[in-house]
Amino acid sequence: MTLAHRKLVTIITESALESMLVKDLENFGVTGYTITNVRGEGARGKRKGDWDQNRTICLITICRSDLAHVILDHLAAVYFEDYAIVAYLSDVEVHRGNKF
Amino acid sequence: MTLAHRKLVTIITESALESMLVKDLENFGVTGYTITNVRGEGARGKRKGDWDQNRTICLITICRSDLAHVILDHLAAVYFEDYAIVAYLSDVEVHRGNKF
Amino acid sequence: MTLAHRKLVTIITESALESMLVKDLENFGVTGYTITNVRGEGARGKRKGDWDQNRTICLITICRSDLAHVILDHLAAVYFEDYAIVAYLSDVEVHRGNKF
Amino acid sequence: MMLDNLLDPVVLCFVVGVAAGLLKSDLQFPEQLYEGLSIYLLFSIGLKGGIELSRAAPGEVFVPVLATVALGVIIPLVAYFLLRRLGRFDRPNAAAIAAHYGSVSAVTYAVVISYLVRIGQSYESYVTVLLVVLEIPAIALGILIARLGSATGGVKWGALLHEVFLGKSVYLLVSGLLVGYFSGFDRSEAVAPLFFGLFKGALALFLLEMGIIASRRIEGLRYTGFFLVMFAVAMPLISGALGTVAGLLSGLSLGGTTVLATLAASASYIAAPAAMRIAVPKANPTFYLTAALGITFPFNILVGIPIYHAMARFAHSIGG
Amino acid sequence: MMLDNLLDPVVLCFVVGVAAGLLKSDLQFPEQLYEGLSIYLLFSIGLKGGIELSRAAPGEVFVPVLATVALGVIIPLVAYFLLRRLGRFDRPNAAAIAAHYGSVSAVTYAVVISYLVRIGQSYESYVTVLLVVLEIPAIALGILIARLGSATGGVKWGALLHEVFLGKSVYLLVSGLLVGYFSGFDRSEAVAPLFFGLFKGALALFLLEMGIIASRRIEGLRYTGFFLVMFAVAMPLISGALGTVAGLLSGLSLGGTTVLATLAASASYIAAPAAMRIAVPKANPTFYLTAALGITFPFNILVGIPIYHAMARFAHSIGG
Amino acid sequence: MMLDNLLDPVVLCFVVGVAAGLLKSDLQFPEQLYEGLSIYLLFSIGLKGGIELSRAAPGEVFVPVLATVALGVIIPLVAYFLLRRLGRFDRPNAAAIAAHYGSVSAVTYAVVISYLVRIGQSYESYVTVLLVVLEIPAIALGILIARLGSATGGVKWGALLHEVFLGKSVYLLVSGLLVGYFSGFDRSEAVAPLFFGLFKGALALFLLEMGIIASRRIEGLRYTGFFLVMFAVAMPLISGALGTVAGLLSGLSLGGTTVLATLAASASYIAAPAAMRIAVPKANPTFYLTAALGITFPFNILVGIPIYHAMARFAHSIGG
Ligand SMILES: Nc1ncnc2c1ncn2[C@@H]1O[C@H](COP(=O)(O)O)[C@@H](O)[C@H]1O
Ligand SMILES: Nc1ncnc2c1ncn2[C@@H]1O[C@H](COP(=O)(O)O)[C@@H](O)[C@H]1O
Ligand SMILES: Nc1ncnc2c1ncn2[C@@H]1O[C@H](COP(=O)(O)O)[C@@H](O)[C@H]1O
Ligand code: NA
Ligand code: NA
Ligand code: NA
Repeated sequence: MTLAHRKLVTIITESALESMLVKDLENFGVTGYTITNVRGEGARGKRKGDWDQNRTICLITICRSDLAHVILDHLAAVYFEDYAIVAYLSDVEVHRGNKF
Repeated sequence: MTLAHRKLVTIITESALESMLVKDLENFGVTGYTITNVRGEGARGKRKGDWDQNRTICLITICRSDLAHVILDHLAAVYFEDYAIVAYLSDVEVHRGNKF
Repeated sequence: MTLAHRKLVTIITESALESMLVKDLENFGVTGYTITNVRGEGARGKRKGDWDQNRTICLITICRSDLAHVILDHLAAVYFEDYAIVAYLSDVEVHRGNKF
Repeated sequence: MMLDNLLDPVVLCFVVGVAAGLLKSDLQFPEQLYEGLSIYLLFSIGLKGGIELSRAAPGEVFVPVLATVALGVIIPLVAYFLLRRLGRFDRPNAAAIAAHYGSVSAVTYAVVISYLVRIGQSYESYVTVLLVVLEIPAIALGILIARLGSATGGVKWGALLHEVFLGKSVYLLVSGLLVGYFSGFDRSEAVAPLFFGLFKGALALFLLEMGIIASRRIEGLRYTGFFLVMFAVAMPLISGALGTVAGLLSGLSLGGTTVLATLAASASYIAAPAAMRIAVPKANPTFYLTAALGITFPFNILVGIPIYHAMARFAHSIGG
Repeated sequence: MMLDNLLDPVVLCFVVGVAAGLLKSDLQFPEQLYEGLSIYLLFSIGLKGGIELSRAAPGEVFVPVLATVALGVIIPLVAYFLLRRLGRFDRPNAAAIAAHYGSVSAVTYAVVISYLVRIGQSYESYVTVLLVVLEIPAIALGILIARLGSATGGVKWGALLHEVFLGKSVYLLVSGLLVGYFSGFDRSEAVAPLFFGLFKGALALFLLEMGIIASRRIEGLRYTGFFLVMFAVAMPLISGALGTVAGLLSGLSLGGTTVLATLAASASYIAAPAAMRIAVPKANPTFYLTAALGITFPFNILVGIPIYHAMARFAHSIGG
Repeated sequence: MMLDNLLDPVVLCFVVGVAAGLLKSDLQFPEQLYEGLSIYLLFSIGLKGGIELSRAAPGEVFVPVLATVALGVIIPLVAYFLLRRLGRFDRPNAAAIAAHYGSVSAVTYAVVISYLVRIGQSYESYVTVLLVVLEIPAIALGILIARLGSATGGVKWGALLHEVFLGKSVYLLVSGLLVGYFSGFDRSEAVAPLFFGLFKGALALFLLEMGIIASRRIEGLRYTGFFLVMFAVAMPLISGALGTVAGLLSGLSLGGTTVLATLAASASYIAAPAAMRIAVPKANPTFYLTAALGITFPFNILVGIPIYHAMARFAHSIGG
């Protein structure tokens, strides 16, 4: 079967932002998202995830390329300055194009 | 060193399917797989992972492009209708081509 | 906004290697990394993560393409022979190119 | 008596858990704490049963076990009939829901035991065996009904039996029974503080989390329709009555009859959903989970148990 | 008395935890064990308070609650003033740090209670209520101050109140209080072995992990500057003194005054940081976490509590 | 006596765990429960040892410690020799396996203590110190042997010593010892219900999971060859005999000798594998894990301990 091309948006950030990000994504109209608990280190120091204020999540969502760029710009405008956050896009191929 | 091109198959689905999917993949002859516990939301509602029936896994496997397509078609035929499931392909470069 | 192209290095390996890998990456000058606890199976058998010697991590780092290749070569030289390990590269687009 | 039940800390914990869910508190037990507590509870239930069994007369348990197996067949058939005829559910959904109501909830069992202990009502020492016995037949029957006449190949019974008998909940109950039975009362004394001393507290904590989980199921009501809500309240009353009769007929005491009625009235939300998801994929989990966990479970914890106790007392007063 | 406090197993556990962190041991509690223990501790604290409350005279608690609310307003204002004037912090950082010092640490509360129990000093049965009451006002005030004159739109008070009142820590304390209050002493007996018998041991284990976590915060000192270190030691002494006065004026006993002084002196590291991260994003977490968790928390556990007890004794000797 | 040991709930739990693994039940403890239990057990063992030590005469412990260090050197040398000469293993594998057998298993220690308590056999209060002392020398020795003449640069001893002494298991044991020693018996009373009251129950639960984990190691047998199976049964008998002699010579009582023999016979599966994986990467984990965890550990739990007790009794009857 032919596959459709979509963008995968990946956001790695403080777990404190989880519910706000999910609300944002829903407002942008994504069809779903997946979250993983992770840990890491970056410009804002070590985040071992050993207690509440230290937790990091990795949130991914598959969507059309234009929406992916809108989401990334939104993140940059609202969260990049004040929070530990990394976001990037990559290319994926999916089966049911209408699902994303 | 020159790298080989392979496909990464990613499957996000109910943890109830884990052992069946692993068996399927082994039958298709993949050389390995990796599983992460995740949570998320999609067409079939929220899956917070807070109890048994609500768990979601993310399963990835690296393989040749043709096998990746075969796997995706198999998933579409067998699981897409009845289960909460998302699957997609992406491109990766690996060192030891013969390993995958 | 225009996005910058970077490589995503993914390393799936025994958790015993975690602190050594992190030190290696820091020596190579990466700007950050993210770690997820995973489980899986490969040439070196099942790794269910059910106890200490069985844990597997997935470590990712975003960096410039040349550095990504250097890292992969280093992993191949030092760890591929003796450890359960898989590593691969993929392409990503990021917002703040100078961050990675 | 109803109010008295509601003031038990175990029940109150369930209430504050439900409230947490409804108020959208961000309180949630980490998933491995939930799992850890459920392993502890299941094993403790089994262990206690096994120790008591090691002091029981072996023959005694035979008739009640037969009666329990009968319940495990009759209840899902009644449920299936109601769901198909009155509820107009399709075969897979009706069969899957019926399997849940024919099987049991070990937590509901733990709550009825703690209820009887609190009011000082004795019961047969081997009732844990009935819990284990009632867990499985309905699940097998549900799968059988769902697959009858279905095109999707045969049932992989081997895999399914494995799944059910070696599934977490049955395995832990049975392991506990065996360990308790073989080690006996004296040898088990040193493990009693963990498995028995803490039991009720752990049950309270677990019910707090179960309250949160159950309350989240309530949003499923939007999709399930009114009939299923009715069913999820009426069915436990019907099965509770059937259980009462079975208890009376098989010679159980008042306490034992209350336990069997509660077991009959309870709906599975661990073993049954796990088996149905694999064996009856066409059944929609929203239906069986909303009914069993979102409605019947809270109903039983909050008001059902005193009702089944009253049923048993009534039956024993006329039949005993 | 100081040494005596240091030899308590709970405090020694904290010390070996700090040592583990400083020595870079790979010992770390799995995150869900940390979470599980904190759920257990918070709920147990509430439950104990609720049961005791169910036996207290209702009117008694009124004046101390008022005094506690006053502390919850005065302490953050004092802290804010010091941080702005002497520390030259900008508004968001000063407000966020002040909120932490105005709010409370439930673990510090648990340690002072275990201290009083060990030395045989009685205290009012309703002090848990003061813990709950003191948790929130400072957080609201801190947000208010941070947002005053800030361009960033209005505060979403609805979301924030929800966040704070239904946040994990307050919800568990309040749930415990309610369950304890309504079920009362007799009904709670069967859950006592878990919630009360194990409490001090669980607190010891938790403090081992808190020692590890707190010691990791110490590397934040590099960025915080000397003033904040001074502040993190001086501020609890100031709030402890204010708490002592408030306790004395509102008629608390020597034990109760010690508790209120310790509550006042403690700095929040669960509810406050969670609220600040969302409501005051411009405040740097390194500042408030290093101060509250890296310095003030260890200070209170290791030497603060005996000091506040001495303050209370002194106050009662001259004022009582 | 053998059967009596098998009917202890702790041992029965191990048996049902092994059965769960062999029957491929999906029962598995969540990994953080496993970790939480092991933190609890290690710390409790240390704490109990520390409290008892605080009441022991300080000089007493000196000779047994020396004997234990000697065992920690002799056992891995014997093991290495057997593995190289008879087993034809290469240097890294022989050295790594030898390190495991020279070091100890804290869980096996806990089981022998619970065995002695059950049969009413007293033992020296400071045996926990011997557990700690025996954990490390063999690991260092194994690394040394593996690296001798190896081209791969020098050993980073700093990092390795850090790894071993500050590794989770040694750190928890030593912390417990220190906390127990300094707080002493009276101050520790309030934490006793958690750390001592629940100990045996927690050990039983942990052994259930260890049974599952150990049984999964058995599939490694396919790759290890018959010699290693023989070795994994014979070696603990040899070290047990050496431990018995060392106990007798250093003047330990019958109980203490049984403990030392069991410690000698036990093989490490926490500290040793962690160190070997990093320091001796050429050694194949399948070999040392299958032997230590898949064979020797079950052997010791199921039948070894009564054998070592018999050895000690025999030695004391002729030598004492
Ligand atoms: N170069 C990187 N590659 C992968 N993950 C990163 C990288 N930089 C940062 N991260 C992740 O993003 C989180 C926030 O990054 P930062 O805002 O730089 O502190 C870190 O805690 C890491 O988990
Ligand atoms: N657009 C999406 N992007 C990322 N993950 C998704 C998306 N849609 C669904 N998922 C994940 O796949 C699971 C099943 O999706 P669904 O079958 O749509 O309910 C969800 O629970 C999510 O974890
Ligand atoms: N083909 C593959 N696709 C995805 N993950 C793999 C694959 N092969 C191995 N892995 C992962 O990498 C780990 C080490 O692989 P190995 O060195 O082949 O044993 C495994 O435990 C898996 O988690
Ligand atoms: Na039922
Ligand atoms: Na305060
Ligand atoms: Na040994």
